[in-house]
Amino acid sequence: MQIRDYVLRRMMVLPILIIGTSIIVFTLTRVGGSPIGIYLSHEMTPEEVAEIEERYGLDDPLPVQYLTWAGGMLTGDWGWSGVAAAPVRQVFPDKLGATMELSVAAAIVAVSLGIGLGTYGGARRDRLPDHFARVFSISGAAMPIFWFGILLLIVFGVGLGWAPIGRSDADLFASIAHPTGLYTVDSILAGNWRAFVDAIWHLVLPAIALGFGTTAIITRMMRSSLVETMSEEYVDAARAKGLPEKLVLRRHARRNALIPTVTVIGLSFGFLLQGTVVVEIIFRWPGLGRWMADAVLRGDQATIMAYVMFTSVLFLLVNLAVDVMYAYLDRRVVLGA
Amino acid sequence: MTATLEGSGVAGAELRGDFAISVQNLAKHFPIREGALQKVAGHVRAVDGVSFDIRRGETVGLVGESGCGKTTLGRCVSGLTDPTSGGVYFDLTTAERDRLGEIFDVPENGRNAEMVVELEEIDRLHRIDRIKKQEWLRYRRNCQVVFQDAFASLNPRHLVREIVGRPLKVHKEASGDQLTERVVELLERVGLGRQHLFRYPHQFSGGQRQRISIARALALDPELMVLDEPTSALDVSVQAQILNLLNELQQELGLTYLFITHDLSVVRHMADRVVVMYLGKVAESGATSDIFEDARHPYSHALLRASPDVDDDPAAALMTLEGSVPDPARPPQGCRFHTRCPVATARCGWEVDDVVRWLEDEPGMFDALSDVTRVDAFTADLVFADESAAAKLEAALRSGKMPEAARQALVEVRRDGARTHIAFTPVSEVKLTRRGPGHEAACVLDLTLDRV
Amino acid sequence: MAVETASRVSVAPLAGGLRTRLGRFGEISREVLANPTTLVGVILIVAMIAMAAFAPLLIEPNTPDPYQMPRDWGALNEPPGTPGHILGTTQQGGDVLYGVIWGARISLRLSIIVVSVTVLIGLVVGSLAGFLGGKLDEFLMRLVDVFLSIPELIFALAIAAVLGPSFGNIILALAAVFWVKYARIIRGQVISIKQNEYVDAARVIGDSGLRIYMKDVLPNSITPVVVQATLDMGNVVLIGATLSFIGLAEAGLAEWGVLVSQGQAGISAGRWWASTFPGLMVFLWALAFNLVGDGLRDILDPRTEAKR
Amino acid sequence: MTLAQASDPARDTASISAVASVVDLRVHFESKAGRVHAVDGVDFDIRDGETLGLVGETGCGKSVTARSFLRLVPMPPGIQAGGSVLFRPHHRCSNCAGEGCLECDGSGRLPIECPDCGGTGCPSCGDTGMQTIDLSTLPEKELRRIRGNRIAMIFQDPAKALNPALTVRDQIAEVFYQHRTEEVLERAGTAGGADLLLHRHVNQRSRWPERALLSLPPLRGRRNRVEEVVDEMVAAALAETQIPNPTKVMDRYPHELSGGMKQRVMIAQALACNPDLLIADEPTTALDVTVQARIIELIKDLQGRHQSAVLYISHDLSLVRRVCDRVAVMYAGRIVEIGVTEEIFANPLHPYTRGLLAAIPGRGHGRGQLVAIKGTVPELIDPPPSCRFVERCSFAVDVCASLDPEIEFGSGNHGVACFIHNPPEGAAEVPSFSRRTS
Repeated sequence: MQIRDYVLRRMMVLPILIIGTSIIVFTLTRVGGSPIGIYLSHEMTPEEVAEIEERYGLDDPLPVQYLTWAGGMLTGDWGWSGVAAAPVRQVFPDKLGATMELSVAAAIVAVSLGIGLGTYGGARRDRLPDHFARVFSISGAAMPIFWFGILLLIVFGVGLGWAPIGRSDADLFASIAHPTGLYTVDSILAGNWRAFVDAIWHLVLPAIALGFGTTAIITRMMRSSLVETMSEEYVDAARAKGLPEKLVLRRHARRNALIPTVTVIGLSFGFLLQGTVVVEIIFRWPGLGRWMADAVLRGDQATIMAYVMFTSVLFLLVNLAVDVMYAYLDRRVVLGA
Repeated sequence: MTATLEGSGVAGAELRGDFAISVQNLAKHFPIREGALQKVAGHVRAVDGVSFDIRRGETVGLVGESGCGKTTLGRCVSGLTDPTSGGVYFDLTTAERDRLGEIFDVPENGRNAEMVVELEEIDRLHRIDRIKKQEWLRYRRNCQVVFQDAFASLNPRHLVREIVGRPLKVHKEASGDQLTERVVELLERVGLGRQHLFRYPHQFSGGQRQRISIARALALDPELMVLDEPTSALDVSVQAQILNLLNELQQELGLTYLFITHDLSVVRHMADRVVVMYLGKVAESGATSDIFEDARHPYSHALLRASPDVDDDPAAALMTLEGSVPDPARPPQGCRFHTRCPVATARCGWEVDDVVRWLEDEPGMFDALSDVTRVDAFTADLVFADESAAAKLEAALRSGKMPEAARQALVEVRRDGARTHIAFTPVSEVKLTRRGPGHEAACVLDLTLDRV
Repeated sequence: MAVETASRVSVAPLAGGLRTRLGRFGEISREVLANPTTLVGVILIVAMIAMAAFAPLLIEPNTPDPYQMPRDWGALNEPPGTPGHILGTTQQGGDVLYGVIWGARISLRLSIIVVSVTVLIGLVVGSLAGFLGGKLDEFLMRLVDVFLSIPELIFALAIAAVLGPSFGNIILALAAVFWVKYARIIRGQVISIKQNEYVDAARVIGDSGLRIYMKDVLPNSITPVVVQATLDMGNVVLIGATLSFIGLAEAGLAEWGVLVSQGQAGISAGRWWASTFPGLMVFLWALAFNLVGDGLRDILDPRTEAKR
Repeated sequence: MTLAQASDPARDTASISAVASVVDLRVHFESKAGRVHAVDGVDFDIRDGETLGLVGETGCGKSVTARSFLRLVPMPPGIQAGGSVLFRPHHRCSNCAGEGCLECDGSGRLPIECPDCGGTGCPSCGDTGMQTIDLSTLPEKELRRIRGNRIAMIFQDPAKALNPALTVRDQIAEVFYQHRTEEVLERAGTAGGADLLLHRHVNQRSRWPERALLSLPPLRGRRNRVEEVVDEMVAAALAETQIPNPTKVMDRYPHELSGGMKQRVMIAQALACNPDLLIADEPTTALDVTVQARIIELIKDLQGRHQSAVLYISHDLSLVRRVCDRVAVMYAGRIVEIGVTEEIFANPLHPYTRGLLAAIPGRGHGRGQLVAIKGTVPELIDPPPSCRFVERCSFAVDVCASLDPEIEFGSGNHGVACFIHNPPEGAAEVPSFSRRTS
């Protein structure tokens, strides 16, 4: 099969998955009782409730309600967020910027550190760096993010006295334009050095808390995949050619070991996304995750639905990209598929 | 052989008829899926119309290189895979078999209603994938398989007692202590013993595992055994043990073997008759001595001359074949071997694909080829990106760059700018023809090949 | 005929099948214990399960509901080392040690229920898809893909949110999310095991499909499920605690995530203990099962297992 | 003449012109069950330009021996428990510039003089006067200059030994970059090492920033020239293995080629630097017979032209008989018999060699009358001092189980390690082919 066909095939499945997800999300919210529960009060008479339900189309048959909702999602009408007291669409970009800044920072750290550490450990199998990589990866996978974040706060905030909470100094950023919504980038664009340092300063701890688990996952995969690749015959063949060990590792072992790791990086992006909910609560980061947590606690269904849909579509797209990359890296996969 | 083993068969469980089995016109095609929608784009013709019989008590050797379809054929015979067309028949009388052969000689659309009814009747009674359940069970018991990789064919989580005793259990022939005793008998029969009953496969050496496999196959007292490369994973010294054991069992129990292998020295040692396969077809079949001393198909000849034998003169060079085995999804026309045949003639099925293959090996030419418009397999227009490439092809087709035989088969070469029209003499598929008593070969020539 | 002697390759003959079976189990457990990191995991697991099992003996259960934190209104925010409250107390006067011990009991219940239910569902769905194949497989796997397209914590969060805040609903939510992985693992395994020659060998002797599935396919497919289930015994508690940290369990529950969440408020005031100890328990719990799961993965690896 | 009279002490006499010598090599492996003596005291020479066959069954240690030449045995779990592999590199014959003349016996290459004694013979070269390198102790960096350059290897399964993610060109080019750096630069017209960046690039030491620089206009032209030169070299190497249309095959990935084609790529890669010694580890086992025949004829042909010595490892005796000048038979980590091919086949001395030959199904055997060797290969965990073959030998007597036979050489440098031919002094009972004991 051609790579093009493979990619096409994957893209064709995508809408099916998105529709499937949306049906699940929709069903969920309808199982949990009336979606307008948050806006009702005990004083309302049944007639008043019925009137409201009629206004929002809640007396329609479920398939019609689903289509109405799905149509809204597609056209940009994502409903009213009770938590934010504003339309979901209006609040979304701001929060998204905050979350993206956090996750991208964490992802960059996790991918580079994970691959580096995994390679370092895997290439020195059963020696000290390897044991370190193993212990690190297992403890990282077992680490509750909420506890790790709090530990960071206790150590750096209570213990050392520097605990930047929240996203940044509001005054600093009030005067800066926000073309990207990412404070670090915005401050660079504005040439405001002080704002940049402040943005980084606030970003460090949450990004570490968020990226730790993902780093561990990538480290583990990279290590085991490299160990496996190192025992392949073509690695011996490369040595038999007289290549220096560095080159054997870099060109022959690491390159092939990266192939399965790429998939895991895609999957661990989900881990990163779900981590934002907890990290944003702990560090009072004004992103999508905290918004979602609030919405969950207060039954703000429009926000929940929008958030879950958005996250899963993003997750699917990232994994599609990863699959395509995988296909390019390892042509045999495509041929065998 | 002990009385218990011999008497184990349920009454009437043995095979009847004059042949152990008869393979008639058997084909197995596997679909190739392509494109974003995974549509079936073609078929790998793993086995493509193969017929031969196995008489009772004889060993038929099935030889060929990897990808020739011998394993697929073996799976069809053992009932593990259903054929795409044709089939495996048992319980046939000679008369029935001859009639079957006659019917299959007529192409499917040319058969009259009477033939169709007759075929249907025979199929219903004798074809292993069409018969009634009761009959099928009888065949199942009587046709057992020994696989190539003994380790993979033994469940790693089962003890030897469970493995060897399982057929008896499935057919409710023994249980409890009686089962254990029967298993011990079987183990002793293959040179193992009671001490091996409660061990796992991984605790044995390769040769011992193959013995366990054979013991399991013997449990139901079968008549036919399909041996799929039973010794190719073993070292010579152990291979000799297993081959001796198989011969001994055959003599004592009157077993019939279908021996599938790529190793010619093994097949010469084991087989009464040999079937040589190439690209899903039978190239030649006949008595072992006929094949080894008087091969009539250039492929069998090449195969023999390519495999080193200890008894041969080591100074004589091995015979080598040009090119590689063509894609079984697009088998060559005429004789499938003509693309590599050292004695190919103009009648062997030269076609457009041969030119395309030739272009692939010619620097720069294949990249210049932009389109091939086929009229049929023998006639096509080849369109090139530039005129010089087309001219080069035209020149090549008329010069010694192409095989002489191919040039003779070429009826037309016409160049029109960057477009070259070529046409070869159409040739139909080469059929097996008689070369001696029980000796057939599918070759347009009648050669005595030792003089090739 | 030459006979291969019982060679030195094989181990000494054992008396019966049962003992050989035990021998195999024993061999695996010996290897588990031979690996220091896995051993640490086993010790941790044994200790924590013992703590959960003997919780009523270790610390007097709160009445009427032992799973609720007791309140000692006379000792709010006491630091660790306080007599009667070795690990200190929370803002509401809850004894942190009580939460740590009874939280183990809650976690054990959570992980056993969720893992056993999800393994069972996954086994059925995965087997049906893998063994029968065809359209059913296609449908079930698309369903699995849909479930996998939402990150698991977010999915569980959404489900739990809809069902309303309670620990029982957390269990439900986790069960609804976790089965998918098993279905996928089992299906992949079944499909690959089905290709093995010993399955063909069983067909050749005339065994039925169901028996082949039960005797040949399933037992050989189960190893990665065992590994994943071990890892999930930890993961379930990790995610369950995260959900209750976010606030989806009943307030006042003696559960680790709830305690960390409550303790969070006092951190800026220097009251580190109320969050630290319960969080450490979550970490240790997950770590223990991860260590053992990781060890099992290596030990049960078919490539190394074949050599044994 | 009895063997004892003609026997030569310890070694085979013709070691003078050996390109490599294995001296009492012992490679063990640490396992849970104990120490596996995979290779346990192996001695042999590979003479200039000859093809030496190393035959034996699975697990006899032939592959480990082969891999020891290039130190490719993973350590741990492997342990070099003793002995060494000596290598005597050659250089191009100055008299004929590699064309082949009387001086160099037509091989086009001559051994390098020992730098310590200038060819007169000294302890460091074992009195051969030739530069002798101990591959077992050579520093990694110098070993790398020999790997793929002076000693090259062909692996059993080309599908596994070729990197699936690199094109054929990239894999062969590596060899030229590594060992022919100067030649590449010279032919590209950028010799002299003035261009450090390019030099580093050709030497495969450049990192991505340097490569980025090289792909920019000022340097790009010269880099492209280098690549063109390497392309030509790769194409030439491929063409030598009779690959049709090498420039097309170069751009393929291994999985796009047939098995025979892949093995030719391996061979092209191995012979790229015209090595003094080629190690072929079961090069045709993974291939079909007709393909195997082509590969064998190809190896023979190339060996004739390059005059490299070949160590040919195989389990197939009939193949070895066709390919090799001499044969060494290995069993359970030892060489049990060594000699000229025809000698071994016409007059096998060791019971194991005899057994192996008798076990091959050939014209001489009636159906069911193969002579099998009983039992299986012993496990090599801490073996006792006895003949390794004692358990499976039909002629073994008490002394075989208590003493370890050494290899001794008879007429025509035919060596065998068996008490039938070299009875130990003072033994109560001596084994003999005329008396079967089991």
